[in-house]
Amino acid sequence: MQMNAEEAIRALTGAEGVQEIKALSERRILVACSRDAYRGVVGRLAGLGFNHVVAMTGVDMKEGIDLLLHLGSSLMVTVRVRLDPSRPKISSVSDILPGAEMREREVRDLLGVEFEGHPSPSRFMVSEDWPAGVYPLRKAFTPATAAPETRRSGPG
Amino acid sequence: MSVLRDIIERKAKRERVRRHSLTGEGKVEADPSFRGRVGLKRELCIGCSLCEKDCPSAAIQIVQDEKGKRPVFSLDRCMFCGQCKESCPTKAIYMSSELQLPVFDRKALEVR
Amino acid sequence: MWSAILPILQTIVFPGFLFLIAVSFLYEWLDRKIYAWMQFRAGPVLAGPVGILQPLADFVKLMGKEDITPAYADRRIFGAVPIMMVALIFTFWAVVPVTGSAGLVSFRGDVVFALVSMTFFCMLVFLGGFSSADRFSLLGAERAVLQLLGFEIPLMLSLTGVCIHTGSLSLSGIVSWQAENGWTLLGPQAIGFIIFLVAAQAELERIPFDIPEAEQEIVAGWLTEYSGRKLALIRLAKDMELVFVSGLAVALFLGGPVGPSPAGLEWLVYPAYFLIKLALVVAILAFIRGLFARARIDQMVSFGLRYLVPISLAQVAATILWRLA
Amino acid sequence: MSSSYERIFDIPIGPQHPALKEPAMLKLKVDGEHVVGVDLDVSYNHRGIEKAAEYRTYIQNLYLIERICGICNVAQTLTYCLAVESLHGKEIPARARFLRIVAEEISRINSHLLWLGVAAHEIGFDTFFMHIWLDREITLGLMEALSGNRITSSYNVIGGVRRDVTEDLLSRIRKGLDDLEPRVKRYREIAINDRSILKRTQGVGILSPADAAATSAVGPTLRASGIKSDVRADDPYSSHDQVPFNVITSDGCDAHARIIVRLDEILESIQICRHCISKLPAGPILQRLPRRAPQGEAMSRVEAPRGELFHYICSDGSDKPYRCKVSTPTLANLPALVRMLTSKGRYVVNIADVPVILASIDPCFSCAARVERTGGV
Amino acid sequence: MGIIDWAFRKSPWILHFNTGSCNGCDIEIFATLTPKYDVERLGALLKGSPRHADILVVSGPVTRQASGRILRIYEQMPDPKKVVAVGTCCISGGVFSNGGKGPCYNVYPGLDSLVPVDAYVPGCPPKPEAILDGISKVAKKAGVGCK
Ligand code: SF4
Ligand code: SF4
Ligand code: SF4
Ligand code: SF4
Ligand code: SF4
Ligand code: SF4
Ligand code: SF4
Ligand code: SF4
Repeated sequence: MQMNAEEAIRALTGAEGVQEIKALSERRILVACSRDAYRGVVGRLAGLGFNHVVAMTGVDMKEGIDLLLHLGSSLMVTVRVRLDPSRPKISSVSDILPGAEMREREVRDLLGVEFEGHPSPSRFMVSEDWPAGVYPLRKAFTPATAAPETRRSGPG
Repeated sequence: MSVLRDIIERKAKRERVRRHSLTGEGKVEADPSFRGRVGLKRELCIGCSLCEKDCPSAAIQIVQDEKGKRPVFSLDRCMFCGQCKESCPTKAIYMSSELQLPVFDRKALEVR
Repeated sequence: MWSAILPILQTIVFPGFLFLIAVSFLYEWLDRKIYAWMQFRAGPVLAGPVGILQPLADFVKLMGKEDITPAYADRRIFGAVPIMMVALIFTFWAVVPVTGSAGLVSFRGDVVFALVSMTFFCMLVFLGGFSSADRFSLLGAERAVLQLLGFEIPLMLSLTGVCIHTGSLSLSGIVSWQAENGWTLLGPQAIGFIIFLVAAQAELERIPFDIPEAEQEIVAGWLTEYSGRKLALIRLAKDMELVFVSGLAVALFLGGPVGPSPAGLEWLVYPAYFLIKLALVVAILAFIRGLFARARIDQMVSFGLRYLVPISLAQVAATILWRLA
Repeated sequence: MSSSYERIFDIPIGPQHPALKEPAMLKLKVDGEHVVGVDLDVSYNHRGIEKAAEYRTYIQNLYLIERICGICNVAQTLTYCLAVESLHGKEIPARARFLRIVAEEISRINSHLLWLGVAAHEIGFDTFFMHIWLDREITLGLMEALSGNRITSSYNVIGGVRRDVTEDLLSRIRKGLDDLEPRVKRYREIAINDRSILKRTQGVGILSPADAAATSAVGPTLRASGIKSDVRADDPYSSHDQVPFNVITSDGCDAHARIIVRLDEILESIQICRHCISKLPAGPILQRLPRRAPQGEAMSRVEAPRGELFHYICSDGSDKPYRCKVSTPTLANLPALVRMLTSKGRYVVNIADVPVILASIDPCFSCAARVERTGGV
Repeated sequence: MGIIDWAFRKSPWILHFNTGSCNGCDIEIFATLTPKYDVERLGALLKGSPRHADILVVSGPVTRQASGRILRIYEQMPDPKKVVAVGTCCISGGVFSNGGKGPCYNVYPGLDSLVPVDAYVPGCPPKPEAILDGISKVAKKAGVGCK
């Protein structure tokens, strides 16, 4: 577990599907990989002791949706995958890392990323009356398209 | 029962709790460092509207008065964060340690 | 003429209905004040001098509030329960000795009669919760009955000890026995007294046995749907029950109202004794309330059956041996 | 006690429920008095913060982020500031780093005491609750003197801290800590000895070390399962490497162990505060940073009172973040909570234990509810 | 009806509802129960059931999901009833309202857009003293006469 950044980078280089490895700072590593290799990379990291799920972030980068899985002990490794924005889809890793289950659900609700093989397929929305297919964290969701609600503009 | 021992020991030490009186309402003193209601020293304000720009909850509106532009605070939106005080280049804004007293009408909060 | 009015006055004013109500309010206030004292708080202060009228204010306010009956509730039972509770406690109050060694009514076996009241009360609680047709109320009602299982037997046994000890089945007999034999009952029956207090705490649904209305678990338990006038009556009934049960404790273990008194002044001194002893019991109950965490229902029942019952049985056995010896 | 009737019905706990100070909804499936299933709904608190952050400047976001949560607002702003500072690639002055630790530890003490009080209230022990909250006023007083508000401190700002301390204030803090320490020790004694507390907490809400690790639990919940993990030690973020402290763990794995771990952490925090105050470096407290952050991404982690707090900020070079992601300890502990509640037939969970178990992870849904809803089971 | 009005003023029972607050206000409302502030001095008790309460104390920005609940709880309370909005969020949405600064798409602009509010206690969070003041001011106005 107490790997330093260099060891971790060495352990990951050459893994299948890894596109880029860089150290952001002393204890932050960013690993970019392809969608198909994602599962394998996560599995490999889990084997190396990075089995604590710190967070999962989805970012709408306009040209694609970036999925970031932050795994960590004292060193934090971020796995980055770019997904097709029209139909973002990736295999779930909640069987490898049970801690990822709710994180995946969060990303699915807010960004509409589909996780194949996720144990609970039901969709969860903002509130019961939240419209389907609207994902608040997509860049296409703007204040103008916000949920219809009585709204006073400006102070007062 | 160790709680009982604790109570007896503390009562024996004559520990007292200072509470503010309920009848003399409004006479609550806050610590001088308390960030209470915002206030404006009108003569210092140059109307730059930086405070309005930085206010996180849109509690400031810039209006025109006889001396030029000045901010007006809506205390029903203000959350006493003090950012406007930090942003003001001329230190025209201060936070009084006054406790904001509750009101019955929201309108009473809207201008200042 | 006077002899015809006197019982009526006794029933309605002193030591009957009005006296009971006044005393109930007084002791609810005392209970709250002691509880607050333990928590470094002041308790009510604004209603009347040192807040002494707080329970009255609560009662009057609730009487003045809108009274809502939930749509799904069984209206008749739901509405009847509060009134029945007050009536029940008032009826049983008659056996508690206040002014002398006997209560308003006294007969052989009134100890058993008094004991039955607790079961009745619990049944009313169940009915009240059940008729509300609300999940929380229902759970509270069920818990109340389960709890009854836990404390009723020890309670009965603790009374049995006293009855055997004094050789009497009536409260007046027990009180007079204590008057004749000095304060010798509390010593040998101390365990009984403790068990009685613990069971009373359970009967009164107070921490650590406020399980049927555990606020953190089931909102207000069987009380959840009650509001306005009905809630006022229920609260009154519960206060009265506090006084009633404490009054029983006073009569059974603390010698009732009887005590040394200048001749001719018994009518004044005895009630005063009674109130003082009552305050003592209420204070003990308030302390119990302040010093423990709530038990869980299963813990409560098994505590009752596993510890209280054997202990009180031992107490009864010892008493019998003592009588035989 | 086995139930005499076979009836399974749902009990909602919340959204307005005395056991929850916050509007979350726990749908329990109950068989008699036993819990057989649980469903969580935290959407009542959803306010839309992450989206809102994209429309506010970095400065405004500070206050928005602070209001994700009133209890760990110091940790929240600290994490946010660390992320923004790391975008700028700037170190902040040493004095500010130490003052941040002081504020953080005071808020930790405050949070743990608050929690202990709530836990006592949860098991119906109001007297204990009142006593603890009475002593908690000490730390609230310190916080107010330090930052200007009892709860929402607005103390950390991008590039440093807002207010400097005077000698006078430092001695006030020292005195406050001295007053508090014996009280906390006494509470620890009571928590270990009081039978009615033991009865309600021991063996309740068991989370085995393996489960704790698997569900990625964080903070005291994890440490009470015997796993030594603390961001302050593993990933020191604010001069923590210059402050000696112990990572507290316990092998109890139950609600009681979580109480003890938190009480020990309070004592440890008092030591950290004392150390920082005595070793406080001189110098400026603020490094001014430009309004616009350079393009890039930053991640920061902080040990909040409830565990690991994580922020991710992506900047496109403007004065507003492109994406701001907050991952909070309560959310991280929810899978562990579900595991404790359902227990999968290994031991019995009583309804009366639910508030205790829930309280034992110290949940506050206002931060978890940035997500819409979390479903369990 | 002097005594009834008196009783109403002396016995304000409180129900606390959190509509999505950051906890700051909740904690301070809770703190009013504790020894240093001791709201019971007013005769107030914190109640769990809406049926028992006279004053609804609301904290936090009103979220969509909580809005239905707050209406229901308000309806469940028996008349006469009062509402106190505690904290900037509850009064106007505060930092979570848009006010031209971007969306918190899930928040109502203030509690008074849903239920009538009798007193506003501004602050973020207000000090417990201020909350106490708010409650006692509302309690003073209470009575059968004024709804
Ligand atoms: S100097 Fe800066 S703050 Fe002042 S007006 Fe110009 S840009 Fe705005
Ligand atoms: S204190 Fe904060 S919220 Fe209030 S006006 Fe100033 S900047 Fe705006
Ligand atoms: S920032 Fe200061 S000078 Fe500028 S408008 Fe506001 S108050 Fe006036
Ligand atoms: S939960 Fe996240 S996406 Fe939703 S509003 Fe909050 S911050 Fe935004
Ligand atoms: S865990 Fe989150 S919500 Fe809870 S106190 Fe910390 S920051 Fe606040
Ligand atoms: S866990 Fe979240 S909601 Fe709870 S206090 Fe912390 S930040 Fe606030
Ligand atoms: S109107 Fe907009 S800004 Fe206001 S609360 Fe609703 S979503 Fe938020
Ligand atoms: S007013 Fe402030 S403290 Fe209160 S809920 Fe809103 S953000 Fe939190």
